[in-house]
Amino acid sequence: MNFELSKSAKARKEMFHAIAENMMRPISHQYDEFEHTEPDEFFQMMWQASKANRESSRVAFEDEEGDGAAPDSLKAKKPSENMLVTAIQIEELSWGDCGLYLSIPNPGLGGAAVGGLGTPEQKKRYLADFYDGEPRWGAMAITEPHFGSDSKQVATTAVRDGDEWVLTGTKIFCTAGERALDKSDGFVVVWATLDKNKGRAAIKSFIVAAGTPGVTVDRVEDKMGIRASDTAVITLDNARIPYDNILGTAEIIEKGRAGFGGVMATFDATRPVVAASAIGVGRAALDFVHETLRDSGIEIHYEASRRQMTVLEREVIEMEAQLQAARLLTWRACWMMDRGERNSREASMAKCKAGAAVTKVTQKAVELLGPMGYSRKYLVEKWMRDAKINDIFEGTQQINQMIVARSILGYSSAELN
Amino acid sequence: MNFELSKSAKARKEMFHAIAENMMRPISHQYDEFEHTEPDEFFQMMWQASKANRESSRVAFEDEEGDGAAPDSLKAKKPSENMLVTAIQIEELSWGDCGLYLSIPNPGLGGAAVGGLGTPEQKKRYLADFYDGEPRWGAMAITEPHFGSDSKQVATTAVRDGDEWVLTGTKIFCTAGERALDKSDGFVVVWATLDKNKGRAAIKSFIVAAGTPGVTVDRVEDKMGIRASDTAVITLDNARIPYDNILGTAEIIEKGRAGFGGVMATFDATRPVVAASAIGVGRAALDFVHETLRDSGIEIHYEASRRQMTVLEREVIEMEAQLQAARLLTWRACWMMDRGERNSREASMAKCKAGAAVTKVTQKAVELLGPMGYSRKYLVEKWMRDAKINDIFEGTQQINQMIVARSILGYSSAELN
Amino acid sequence: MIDFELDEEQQLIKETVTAFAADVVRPAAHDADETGVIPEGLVAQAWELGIIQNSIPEEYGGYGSTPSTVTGTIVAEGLAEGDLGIALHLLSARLVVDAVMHAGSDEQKKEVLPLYCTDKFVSGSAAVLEPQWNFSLSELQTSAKRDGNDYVISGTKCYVPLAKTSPYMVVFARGEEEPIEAFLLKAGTPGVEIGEREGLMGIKACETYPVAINDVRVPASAKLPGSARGLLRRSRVAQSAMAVGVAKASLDYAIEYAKEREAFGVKIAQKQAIAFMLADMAIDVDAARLLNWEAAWSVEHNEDPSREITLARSYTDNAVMTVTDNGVQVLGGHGFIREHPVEMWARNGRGFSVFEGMASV
Amino acid sequence: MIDFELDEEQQLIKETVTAFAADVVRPAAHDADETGVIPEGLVAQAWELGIIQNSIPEEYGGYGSTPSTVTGTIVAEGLAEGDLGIALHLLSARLVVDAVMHAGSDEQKKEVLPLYCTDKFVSGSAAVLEPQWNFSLSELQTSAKRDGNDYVISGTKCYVPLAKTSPYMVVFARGEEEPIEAFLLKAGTPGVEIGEREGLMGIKACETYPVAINDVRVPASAKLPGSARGLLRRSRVAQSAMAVGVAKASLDYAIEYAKEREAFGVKIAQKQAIAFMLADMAIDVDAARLLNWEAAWSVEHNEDPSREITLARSYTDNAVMTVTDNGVQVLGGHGFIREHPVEMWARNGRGFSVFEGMASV
Repeated sequence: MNFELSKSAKARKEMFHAIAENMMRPISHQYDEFEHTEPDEFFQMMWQASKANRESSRVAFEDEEGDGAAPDSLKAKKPSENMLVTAIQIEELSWGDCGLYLSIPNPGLGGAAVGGLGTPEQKKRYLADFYDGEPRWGAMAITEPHFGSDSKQVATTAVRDGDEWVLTGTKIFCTAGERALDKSDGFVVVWATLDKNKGRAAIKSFIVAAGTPGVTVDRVEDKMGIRASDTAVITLDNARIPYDNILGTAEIIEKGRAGFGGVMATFDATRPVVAASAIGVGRAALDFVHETLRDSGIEIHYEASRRQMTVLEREVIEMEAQLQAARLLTWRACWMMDRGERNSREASMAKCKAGAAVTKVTQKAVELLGPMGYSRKYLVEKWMRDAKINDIFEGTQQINQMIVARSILGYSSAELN
Repeated sequence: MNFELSKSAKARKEMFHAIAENMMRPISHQYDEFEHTEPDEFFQMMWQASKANRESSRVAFEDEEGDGAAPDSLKAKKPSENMLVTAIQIEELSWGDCGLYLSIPNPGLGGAAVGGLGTPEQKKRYLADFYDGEPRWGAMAITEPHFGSDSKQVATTAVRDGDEWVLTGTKIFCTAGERALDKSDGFVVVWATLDKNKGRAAIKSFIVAAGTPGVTVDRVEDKMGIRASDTAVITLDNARIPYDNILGTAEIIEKGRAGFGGVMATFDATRPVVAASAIGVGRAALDFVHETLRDSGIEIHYEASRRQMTVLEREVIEMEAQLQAARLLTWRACWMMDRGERNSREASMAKCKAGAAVTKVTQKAVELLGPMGYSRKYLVEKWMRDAKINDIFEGTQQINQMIVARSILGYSSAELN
Repeated sequence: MIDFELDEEQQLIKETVTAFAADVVRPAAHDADETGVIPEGLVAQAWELGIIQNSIPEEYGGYGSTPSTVTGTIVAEGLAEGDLGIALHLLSARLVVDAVMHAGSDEQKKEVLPLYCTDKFVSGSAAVLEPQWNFSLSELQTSAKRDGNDYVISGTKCYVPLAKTSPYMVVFARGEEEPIEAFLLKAGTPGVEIGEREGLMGIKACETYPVAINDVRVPASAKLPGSARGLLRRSRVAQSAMAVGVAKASLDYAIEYAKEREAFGVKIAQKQAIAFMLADMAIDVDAARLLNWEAAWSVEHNEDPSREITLARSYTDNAVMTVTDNGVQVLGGHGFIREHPVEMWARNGRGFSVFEGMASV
Repeated sequence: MIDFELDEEQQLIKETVTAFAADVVRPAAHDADETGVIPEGLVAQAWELGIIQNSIPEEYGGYGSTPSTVTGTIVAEGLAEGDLGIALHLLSARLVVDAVMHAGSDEQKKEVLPLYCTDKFVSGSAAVLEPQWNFSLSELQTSAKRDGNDYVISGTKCYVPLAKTSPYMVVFARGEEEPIEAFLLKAGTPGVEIGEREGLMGIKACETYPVAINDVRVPASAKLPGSARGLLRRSRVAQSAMAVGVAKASLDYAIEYAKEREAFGVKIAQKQAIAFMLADMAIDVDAARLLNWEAAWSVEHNEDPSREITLARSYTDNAVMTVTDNGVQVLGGHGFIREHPVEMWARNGRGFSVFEGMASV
């Protein structure tokens, strides 16, 4: 048992904290206030850093951000701490700005899918040379207007036509979708069904490159928070892509990791990452509370008598406890993945706790700071707006409760739904 | 709009408070500590008081305790405050001791059923002369070992045999069951089915008098709280009762108030009563907290600055707010019933809130009072133990959430379950 | 005798306001939040309802209904159910009118009230909050010192609504005799510096400003002779009623959405996790409303309504945040998109404990 | 490097203790709670596990494992999962042994430790809490005053476990030099009056007593020279681990019950309201355990572990009450009947914030 970060993890933490503090915080307010504008300078800096990092280090930068780490570490034989370090880095970046973190040019969730399910050729084509040239984005398009969590409802169709797939449908909630398709030479991994009557097994994912005729970014959503991040609505109208752009087999297989289950398993890697991001936002708010109190000469006494504690002290301690609970659950989920252990339950526990805790923590921070908390002059109110999405995406709190419940009860999705 | 009790309500409140303070509190600890013993003196006093009251007042005492009040006031044309006054009285009695309140010799829920569904003959036979002679109890037996909230699962059978019904089955959670059957010349209203294949419509209730051969009180449960109240397990083994002892029609009618729906409607009257009882327990704990603080020279300042408030002040204010929320919801449910308005939603809201709030309030009271709160030298820990049942009986918190949800969503039980 | 029924006049007002909120205010809410501008036509239309004029005695040109805190809460809840920011704008006149009616001298009444009885919207303003994280009403930093026949007021205020356009502003300050005193300042009083419009998380439709009060000298007659504490109590109750309106809006929207939206083959409202959340929200809204009614009633009938007000605020401040947060949760990802109003209600809902000023009176 | 894995020895201890708790402790829990008596055979059997002896160095007759706070939390959680009252009884020796090992002088070690290395159960006792509602560890009323070569201790204690039968009692008092000092008192020290066994809401299996300490004079050598604050920190962590054990017991029982019990045609665990409640309980148990592990680890590795301990306590004290209360709720009416242990766990669960003494160190 050990609760100290390794030296290298500490070093990564510091490095990413420096990025967060020096490159993200200074522009955080601006790209929240002016939604749908592009922090080009930040993108360039991150892009150059990623390139440099990629060239100099064994572990690719994009892998460290969770894109490809998951499948790799699942296969890993000897314990690494890739996933844990990923969580730590993402906590730091999200401490800087959660919306900007989600906007960093990289292969993103789309890249993770290619890394996990792609053929060597696909990986080579879409990942190997990703960092060549100008900043690019990869994205993932799952959700459609008529469904949210119930992803077996995918209605976007993929029909084979000779050497091509023809995709038709509408996708929403596609993070970085506009940047991937319209603002860079990126790609989006689109979920579509080969046969609506065959349910989950017929759902496949397809790589759709920027510039594909028939693909339109209809709209970029106005959001409550994480406004620096683009959330696109994408229409595919008889969009033709090469036959080779399907991820995995074109066969409709009912069971196993090659099928829908495999797709769902990527959540085991992405949920702790979202949890870590949530924790970063919560910590930003808590740090600001501590700082403000310190400026007023108030230190939190962790061993004060509970009877004499002010409401303020008690609240701050409870906020910290919630955040630390979420962090340890998240680290455990990462640690298990690093050891090659299946972590669906733990990943959902972490995500569920982190989403709920950080929503509460940031709401409390606004309350505790009163007129300062509610003012857009400071970032606390922004963090409250940023936090809430973490209680929703990559599975709502309720979806994650469901997964935890099924796991502890030993129930199938037919038994508990 | 008016938030002041009427003069007569205030007078009743004071009278019942005096009973609570002088007759219940002094023996509260004893009948909690020595479970399954009989507070005979208290019973005699209450019995004599009821008799006297019954003779002197227009409104029968047992009606005021909710037994018969519901159906009467449902029918009432002009607004009365019977039900509201009932709630106020029960809050006082439960402030005294919730277990003892539930043990007061009276026709109880069984009497309410006879009053609501009985023929004039049945009412005359079981209610009119109820207060003659020695203390007696009426009780209601619904639950069985294999079901709780899902009362359509009644498996106790009633088979007609000439002039008699033959009842067979086991009943649990029968409040005052032992007192009604073994310790007095009382009666129990037993739910049984005429035909297991016909579901709810076939469930009828039957008056089973003390001394009926084949009826045994198997056990009186050891409980967490309300230990003065007897909770009996009753076996009916070919118990024969007169044919006339069925309440309502022997026909199996699918819909309407004559059928199962009518039986369920009694909850509209009993739930606010349970809520009021819960509030009494919660207030007992809160009053004790205030008193203890006052003895230490601490007054709660309702207009203190939130920033300077101690945790203690904040907690006490939140406890009071929860309790008052529950009280107003309860009063509203009663007020509607007094006006002859249907109040199922409001009754469930009151019960749901009161059960949950009082559980929390009493748990907090124990916490705030530390070593005093947890000690059996004082009654706070008892009130915490007493409180919890209010979150459970007459519909658990979850059942009441369900009813509220159906009501606000306009859903049937088939649509939401 | 306990009675939860609105009287006929209250019922009429409720229906009028609720209809106006639904038909006129709600449709304007999204754009007002985004742009910070409330359509003038809407404001004029609202003025025609006569809410403010109604509460002013006939001798000052009003319609002369008895001003009632209970009626006030009904109006506040109703309008805020339409939109909080717009409601705050429309009801801003109350900040001045109620202050003068309840705590003003005869001269002040004669000077001020007729102004609010014309057929054109006139706003009002009040300077209460101060820009410290630990702002507390009971420890105002803004001070008022007696100097001969004058008072000299100094301090910095924030969240001052409609400061730029209102003919009067009521300024709350720590006095020498009372911990809280209120002064009626005319627009353009020298030394009152109104800063740039503030940016807040919510209530974006309603303009608010920081106001610096630099040794502002006012005659003794500018002081409101009545109880400043009483005024703040009334405004705490009115705010609380608005919180109920916001929560109610979110609850109803979430109910409708949950009944429309399908997942896993049923409407999401048919899932216990969602249905029970909605039930708890409904209970919170009803409980908060009843507590607020009791608080409003107590302001009029009890010598010291502080307990009732504090219980109502304590409950409602928590409830409005929980309910509006759950409103977002029920809509899931769609709740996070500004196309739906639930995220705005969560932002607005968070404000109440802030306006409460970490404090009471 | 972050690592959540128990080492081999810890794993072994965990398995041993968990098995003993399930096979021996749990079956005895109900009757021990009802009667207040723990079977002697059980106590002897537990002693044979060597938990206490194991932590004592060989030079004093123990088995000489490195005493570890982490291992301590594993043992405490495991036994408390069987039964809290019995666990407190079985582990009472620690109150003396740990105190002497961590804060005792060589003489005290030599005197006391060998006593706890025999093959017969020996209990220990500690007097910490005091009978005031507002008891606070940082403001002990019991005082210790230096008088020549002696200390004079006065005060009233409560919740003192096994006071009647333990050869030693560690008494915590407000000192003249330090706010908290600890003294090792032998059984029978004149002036120490042990009252009637207390009746508490929970932990009924474990005897506790009020203890009056009437100007008790002890030699200076009775003072534990090490940090009394450090001792209390360790005991806060151990208690917290027990809270996790109690919560875990309730969670597992509720899961089993919910999978057995039918309502409305399905198992109640198949209803979201119950299933999601169980999920939240499971998350709370895991989160509390991780926080406690971190706190225990910090006691050994951090200079100042107060933050970690306080976060763990804050979370766990809340979690154990919520989880055990929900344990009752899942069982509904059956949860209220003493036939099922969930109500006992709720009573036991409520104790932790009380033992925490409204306070920290």
